[in-house]
Amino acid sequence: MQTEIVVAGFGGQGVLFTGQLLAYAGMDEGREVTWIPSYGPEMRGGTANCTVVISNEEIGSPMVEHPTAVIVMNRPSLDKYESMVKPGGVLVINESMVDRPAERKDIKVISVKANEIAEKLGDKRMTNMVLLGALIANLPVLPLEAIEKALKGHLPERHHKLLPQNYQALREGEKYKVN
Amino acid sequence: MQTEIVVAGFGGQGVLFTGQLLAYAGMDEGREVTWIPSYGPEMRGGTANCTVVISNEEIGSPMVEHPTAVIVMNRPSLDKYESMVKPGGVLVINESMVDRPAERKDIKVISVKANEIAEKLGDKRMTNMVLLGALIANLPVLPLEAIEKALKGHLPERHHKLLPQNYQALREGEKYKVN
Amino acid sequence: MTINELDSMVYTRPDSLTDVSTHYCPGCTHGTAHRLIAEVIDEMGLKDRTIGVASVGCSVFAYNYFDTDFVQAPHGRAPAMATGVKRVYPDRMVFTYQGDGDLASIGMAEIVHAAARGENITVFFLNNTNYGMTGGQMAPTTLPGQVTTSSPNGRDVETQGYPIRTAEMLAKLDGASYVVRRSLHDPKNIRLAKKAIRTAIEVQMRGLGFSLVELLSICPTNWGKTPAEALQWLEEKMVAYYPIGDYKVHPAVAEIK
Amino acid sequence: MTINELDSMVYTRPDSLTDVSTHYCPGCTHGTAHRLIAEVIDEMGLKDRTIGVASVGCSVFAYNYFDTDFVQAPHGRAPAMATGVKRVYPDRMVFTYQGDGDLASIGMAEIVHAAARGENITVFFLNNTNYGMTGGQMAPTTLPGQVTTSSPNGRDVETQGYPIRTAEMLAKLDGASYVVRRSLHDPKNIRLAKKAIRTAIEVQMRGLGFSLVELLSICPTNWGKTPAEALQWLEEKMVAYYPIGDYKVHPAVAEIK
Amino acid sequence: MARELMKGNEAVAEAAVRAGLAAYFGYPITPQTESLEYLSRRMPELGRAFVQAESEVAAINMVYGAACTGQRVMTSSSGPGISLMQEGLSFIAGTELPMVLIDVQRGGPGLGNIAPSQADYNQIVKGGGHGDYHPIVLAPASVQESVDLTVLAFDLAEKYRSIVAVLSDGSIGQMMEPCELPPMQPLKTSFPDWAVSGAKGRERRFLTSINLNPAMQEEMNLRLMYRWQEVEANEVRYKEYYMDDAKFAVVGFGSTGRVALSAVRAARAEGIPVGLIRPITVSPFPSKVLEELSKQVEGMLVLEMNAGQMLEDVLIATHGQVPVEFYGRMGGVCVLPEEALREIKRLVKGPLTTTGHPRDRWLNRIAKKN
Amino acid sequence: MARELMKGNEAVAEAAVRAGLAAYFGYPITPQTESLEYLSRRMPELGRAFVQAESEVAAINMVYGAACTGQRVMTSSSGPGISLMQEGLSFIAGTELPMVLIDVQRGGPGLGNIAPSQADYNQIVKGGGHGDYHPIVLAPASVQESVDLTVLAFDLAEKYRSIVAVLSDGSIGQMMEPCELPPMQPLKTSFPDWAVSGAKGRERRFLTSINLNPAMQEEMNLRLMYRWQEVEANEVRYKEYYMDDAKFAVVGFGSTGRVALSAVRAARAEGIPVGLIRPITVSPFPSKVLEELSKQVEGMLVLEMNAGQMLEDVLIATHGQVPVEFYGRMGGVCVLPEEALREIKRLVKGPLTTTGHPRDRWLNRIAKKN
Amino acid sequence: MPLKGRVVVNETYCKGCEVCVAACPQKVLGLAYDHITAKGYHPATLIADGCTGCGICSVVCPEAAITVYREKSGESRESEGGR
Amino acid sequence: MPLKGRVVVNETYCKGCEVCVAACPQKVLGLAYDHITAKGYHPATLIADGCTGCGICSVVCPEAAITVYREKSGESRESEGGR
Ligand SMILES: Cc1ncc(C[n+]2csc(CCOP(=O)(O)OP(=O)(O)O)c2C)c(N)n1
Ligand SMILES: Cc1ncc(C[n+]2csc(CCOP(=O)(O)OP(=O)(O)O)c2C)c(N)n1
Ligand code: SF4
Ligand code: SF4
Ligand code: SF4
Ligand code: SF4
Repeated sequence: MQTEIVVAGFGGQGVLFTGQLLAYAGMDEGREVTWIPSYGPEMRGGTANCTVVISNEEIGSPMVEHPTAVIVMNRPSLDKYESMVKPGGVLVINESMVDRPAERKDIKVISVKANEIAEKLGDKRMTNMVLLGALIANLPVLPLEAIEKALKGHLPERHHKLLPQNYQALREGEKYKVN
Repeated sequence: MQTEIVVAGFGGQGVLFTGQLLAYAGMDEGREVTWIPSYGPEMRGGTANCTVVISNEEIGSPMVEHPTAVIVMNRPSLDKYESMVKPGGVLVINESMVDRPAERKDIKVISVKANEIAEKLGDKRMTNMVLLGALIANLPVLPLEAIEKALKGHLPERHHKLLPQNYQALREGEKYKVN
Repeated sequence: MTINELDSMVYTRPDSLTDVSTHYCPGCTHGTAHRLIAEVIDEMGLKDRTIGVASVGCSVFAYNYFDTDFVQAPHGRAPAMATGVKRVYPDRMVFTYQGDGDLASIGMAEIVHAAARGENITVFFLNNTNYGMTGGQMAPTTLPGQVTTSSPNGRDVETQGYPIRTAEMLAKLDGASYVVRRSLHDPKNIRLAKKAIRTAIEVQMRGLGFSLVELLSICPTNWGKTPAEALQWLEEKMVAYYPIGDYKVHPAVAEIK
Repeated sequence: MTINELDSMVYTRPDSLTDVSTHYCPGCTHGTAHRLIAEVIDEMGLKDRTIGVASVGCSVFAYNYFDTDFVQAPHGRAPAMATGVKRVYPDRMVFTYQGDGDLASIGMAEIVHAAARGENITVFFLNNTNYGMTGGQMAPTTLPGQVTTSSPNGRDVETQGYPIRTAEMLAKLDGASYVVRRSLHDPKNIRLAKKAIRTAIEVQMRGLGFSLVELLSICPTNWGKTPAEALQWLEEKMVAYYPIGDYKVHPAVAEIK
Repeated sequence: MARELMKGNEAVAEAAVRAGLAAYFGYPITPQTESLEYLSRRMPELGRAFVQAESEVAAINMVYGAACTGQRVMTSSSGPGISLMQEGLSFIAGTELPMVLIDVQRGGPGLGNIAPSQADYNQIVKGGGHGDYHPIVLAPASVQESVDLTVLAFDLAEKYRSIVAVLSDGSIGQMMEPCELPPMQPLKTSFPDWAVSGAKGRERRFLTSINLNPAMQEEMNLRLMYRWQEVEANEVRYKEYYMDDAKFAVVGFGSTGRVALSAVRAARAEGIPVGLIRPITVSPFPSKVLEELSKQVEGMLVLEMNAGQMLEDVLIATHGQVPVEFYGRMGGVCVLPEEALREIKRLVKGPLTTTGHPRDRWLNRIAKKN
Repeated sequence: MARELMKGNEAVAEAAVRAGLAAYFGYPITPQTESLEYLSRRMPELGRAFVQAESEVAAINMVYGAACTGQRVMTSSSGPGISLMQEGLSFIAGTELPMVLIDVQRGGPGLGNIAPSQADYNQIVKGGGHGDYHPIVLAPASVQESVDLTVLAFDLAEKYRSIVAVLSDGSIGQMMEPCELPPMQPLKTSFPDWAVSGAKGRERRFLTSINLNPAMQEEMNLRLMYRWQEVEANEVRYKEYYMDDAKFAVVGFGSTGRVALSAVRAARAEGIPVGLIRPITVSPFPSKVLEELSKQVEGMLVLEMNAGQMLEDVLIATHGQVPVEFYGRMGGVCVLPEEALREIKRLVKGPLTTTGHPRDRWLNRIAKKN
Repeated sequence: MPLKGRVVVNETYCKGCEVCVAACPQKVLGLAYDHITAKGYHPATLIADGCTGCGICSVVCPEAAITVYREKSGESRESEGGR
Repeated sequence: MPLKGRVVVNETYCKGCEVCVAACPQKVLGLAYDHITAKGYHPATLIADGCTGCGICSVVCPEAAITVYREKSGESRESEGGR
């Protein structure tokens, strides 16, 4: 059983860290994982994305044409990745930064005004956690607790005071479970 | 018909020019020719040698294991080249700089105290011409006149005053015809 | 507010910049330097006689932003490439645009020799004390004690060497006609920088030989500062180590202005 | 004349030279420089703690002549190679021996950076105004108007650039502790050269950083002169362009002697 | 030992440290820079030598100098930087010195881009520098393998007085994967009898790559060649997957070999009898293995992120005994498992031939598609 | 026109001048320096650009700059210098610019020596620089051919926007032979529509080798490959000697091909039915020709002054259809006609095989002799 | 009477770096927090009256994003921002 | 009383460059035109009396070919050629 997840957005939106969190959580749960990034020429701004593979056996390719799930954090990412999601897969959209609905009908689409939610929780930087919560709620790959554990284990010590807020952001996202 | 001639000695003895003269003379006589040098690390002093091939048809290799004729201008050159001369070939030795006789019996050996002769003619730098004269006298490859013509044609203008002396050096060498 | 037909335009984007948004980080003074050079090219009417040479660094895509002919050099080799261009077209304006890693590290031989040859080109040398494009490593210009991704405990001069004052060093070469340092940290210095850029290009167009303008610049992203903080750091720390000034002004150049 | 048992030996070939005849041309001062360095190594007792770095040029075979450990660097890269050796063995005496083509042309980046890093090595820089080994082409040090095989009409500074005064330029670097120029054209200057060589090595052994001795040298073969004429040309022409002197003496070095 | 999630470039750096790396010299270049950054902290902390050189030219020559002492030394770079090292590498080969080179390939030629590629295979394997010499080249396909092969690289370098290159690419260098690090080895304290150190208590030594006497230089060339024959005899490494009953074989190295594994699995799931050969040493190339396999299988498919470079080694090894097809992506585009699977199916469907060049067939095929 | 006795290096320089060379940039290195020296006088006298660069790195980048103008430009060097040019060459290839490179090979690796060699075949032909690109490589065997191929090199460079290398060696560069020089062509006055010159009266242009978008970079890589297929289709050149009725074939390029001719003649004189194929373009390699011949002859002998580099191209071209044997000299030692003849006789005597690597057989054979 | 000016920020170029905001002697520039550009930045904008058209913002703007206008009445005076 | 010295030229090294000949303040050095060394040079030699053992020849000799002796009597004085 192998699950591939792409996280895509602007640089600075926490795209790469979101993916790493999934990878850490997967590894800590005893699964095989890979995380691989890709970015544009910009040091700041520009686009960034990463692919995470979580599997029960030795992982072949760390990249795939058709990922099981995608989180898009801005409009260019939606345009690029919508068509790639594997039929039956999951697409999580940050509605705050995307001004059109998804077109695919053969996948599960979850739209979340994540910026607004994060800002309401007091920190725009938690947008990615909201979206990750929404993904986990709709993709049977890892329990939310694994993500929380990974967050605690791999967030630099000096940021630990932000943990409760992050947990809350994940829970807010989790509410977007779609059937 | 192909003739290969090696000229070998110290740098500064006019080794390379002697070879070039043969090449010019050959070319001017309408033959195919090649001239190829080889030298050690020293900019001045050290050893130097060159191989000239004169032929009636397109020349293959510009170097050979067993040249038809060799002029050796010092002892190290004799040690290196004596054994290489093609059986029946010609070996011209500058006796002034070589303190042993040749050992080969299957080749024509001509020993000339060329330094002394040149100094007697007034210029040590003509040693090579003496030896060349001796070679031409014993190797039916080109007439001496061809060498003289080449000398006139290719010696830089400013040295033309030395031409008569050079001709004389060639003639002195020519006297060492061996049967 | 609407624009009134009767209003006069005090400033607008120079013609010699293309209509393209840059990839530079917010606040990065690479943009400022581009703008100044473009303004001078406009003012001197050189847009269609200019061939720029981009280098490797954040400014590698300079050719996307200048609306002139351009070529793009391997890391550090812009002065050599500019030499090749200039020798074929001695009457064109040929300039290189290089970062401090590019010019003062890997490209040291090429810049010294372009200067020594008195190569009639103009060099714009952006000194931001680090390697921006590759993520903020130590450059030859990194200040003693400065933390970068490859001097994580601060540049230790004992093992990692001393910063190079490039303009001062190049000024020692007979072939160099105009070598100055300016800074991009405030309006006054930006104006002075533009003047120097203009002089440097004049030097070339009059055939007076090698000209170079070192421009103190910021890299807010890799310095981990906001643009405002970065500009202040430049003013406080960099200018002290890299004094603004004229290091070589050939007598013939002094006449220009 | 026979040698009397009672006579004292005033001078004999230094221990740190091997018993090998050099490939240098008659009169070439490469030999002189070798001898002086070997004498200093003898005097300082460093023969078994020294690692030399030969460069590419006529002195490429220096390892045949010095009776110490040696390595041989690619053209111009001796300072980098010496850095590699020195970083592994900080307490050994590591020196490079480089010609002017090697050091000031192709190796410019490496020498500037070794100096800027304050790399604790000693560099002997033989300036003979041309490329000896390859047959006398123009070097960065060739004098204006000087005829070489690649400046057949005399070096034209307009197209071929100006000579580089290397010592003066390197002296501008903070990492350089001792940078001087000496000459090998007469007994007095040879003695002064030896003193400088000694000081340079002392600088290294005391851990004071980068030291370099530029030695004005002759190339009779490619200059088309007898050794005597060449020495005279050096004295008359080269010294005027390349003044003998101390260009950088770090205060800590001044104490040495 | 615990598995850690590490970025390939950092894992390689730490592996080198644990293998006893005494001196590192490098210059930043994406996608390799994390190794240099990591070592800029780690080496000084252990009292070992680290220099950020002024260029790759300087870096390789610092390595050259340090290698002359017989210590374990390394540099790392990518495309343009590796090109700049070619002179130094040739000198190191000519001086018969051990060293480790990490090459994290990116898209080229020229400045190209920073995405993964395998287009520098020929440069590393066939000799980008002048003169006849053969580096040993190890091609990892994962972070763990990068770690393991880096350690092996130091051992082989010493054993054969050879350059050992770890031929990685941007995907492996930038990827994070769980991996297990090797135990910490102490620094070397005894050195071979060719190493320089100052001539204390022994004859002095020198190391050089010049030999003006052609006959003597030829002896040296022959020594290198005979040593290379030994390497070919002893050091070939590769991995086989599903080859026992395979009627078709995919050949791919490094990250492409890994992608191929996904595709082979998918093909097996569809009942296609295909296996995979993944050379670990691309130099020495597992020629004998492929020659043997060419008798077993009906066709081979070579997959690379280039225009068919290892392909030619496959062709030489199989010398017309089996049809070979090729598929490649270039310019930083990775082969994806789905397209690799399509290519396997195409191979199985045929037609197959042993004449003409597989590269031409590939180019003509994709030209039609465009 | 009159034949002149000229040194190879000077003849090449004058040929380039007559082909319309507008700018030369170089750095002295034996055995190539005479070209640079010659042009240091000749170019300024004609008002053309000549710069003795500070290094080969600078020289190739000056060439890069000048090539961007669409003018005819050239550099020349040997082993170590060519290695230093690899980054620049890869950039030039990546920017699709025409240029001519003269490589006068010498013994290596490392500083090696200044005697003739062919050990840089792989470096030039297979790509010493990073990334997928193929220079056109012409291999002259005489001074006259050096002249002719230098002129051709400029034409091909422009036709295919390609690097064209003239792969010579120390013997051809240092040799004097009579040769006929081509007529003087004027300098170009019109330039292709990609060349920079200042944007007067037209859209501005830029030339670069960077392309961060892998898909776009791949397009560029494919363009290079398709262009290369054209080159392979149109530009293969070689010379055949005595092949009509040959039962055996010798394959050798450049000066070794010429030595082989002496040997083949001697063999024919003894009644041995042997012929010679001398590739003029070693890249594109005359693969089709060799493939065809592999049906005609009973065995092939590859002769090189290296450890078997072109050999591998012969193996790929003949893919096991004919037994191939190899003989090489290295380190600046030239193959002499007498030993080439001995090798021909050995070939004829057999035994012959198509398995194993001819290089191994050669090494094992000469090992026994030593 | 103070000069009256206007600035227009081109949102294709502006990256909200606030360098102009800090440099403006009249403190009339700020970021438009209510919207983001296509590149994801809050662009600079006039947030108060009092722009004199001095042009200093355009002198410091790294993106050449600002066009500065001044009412005709002030035309005769040399612009402070002129270079 | 002038010092008395002697020099011995090692013919393995000497290349007859005459630098010592020119430098000798006593003009007692010259080349031995009657023979050549293995490398083909006329080596330097003492051609007259009067060598003071000052050692200047050895200071200038590029080949370190010269060994200089001085009669014991002069030992106490610092050698001029010492360095
Ligand atoms: C030969 C080579 N080495 C290394 C690199 C990687 N590289 C790209 S940009 C850069 C540093 C640029 O720094 P700088 O010149 O200071 O410019 P900045 O990015 O700071 O503007 C490096 C090392 C390269 N492209 N080529
Ligand atoms: C990369 C490279 N380029 C060129 C050469 C050829 N080369 C050998 S020695 C030399 C010049 C040496 O001149 P210099 O350093 O002045 O020393 P000198 O011979 O005058 O003592 C050159 C260019 C080389 N060996 N390697
Ligand atoms: S990384 Fe630094 S130099 Fe590069 S664009 Fe960003 S701020 Fe400017
Ligand atoms: S060529 Fe010149 S530098 Fe070289 S050994 Fe001869 S005289 Fe000395
Ligand atoms: S300075 Fe320019 S880019 Fe920065 S906020 Fe102001 S208008 Fe925008
Ligand atoms: S100086 Fe030395 S080498 Fe020259 S002649 Fe005198 S002894 Fe001989």
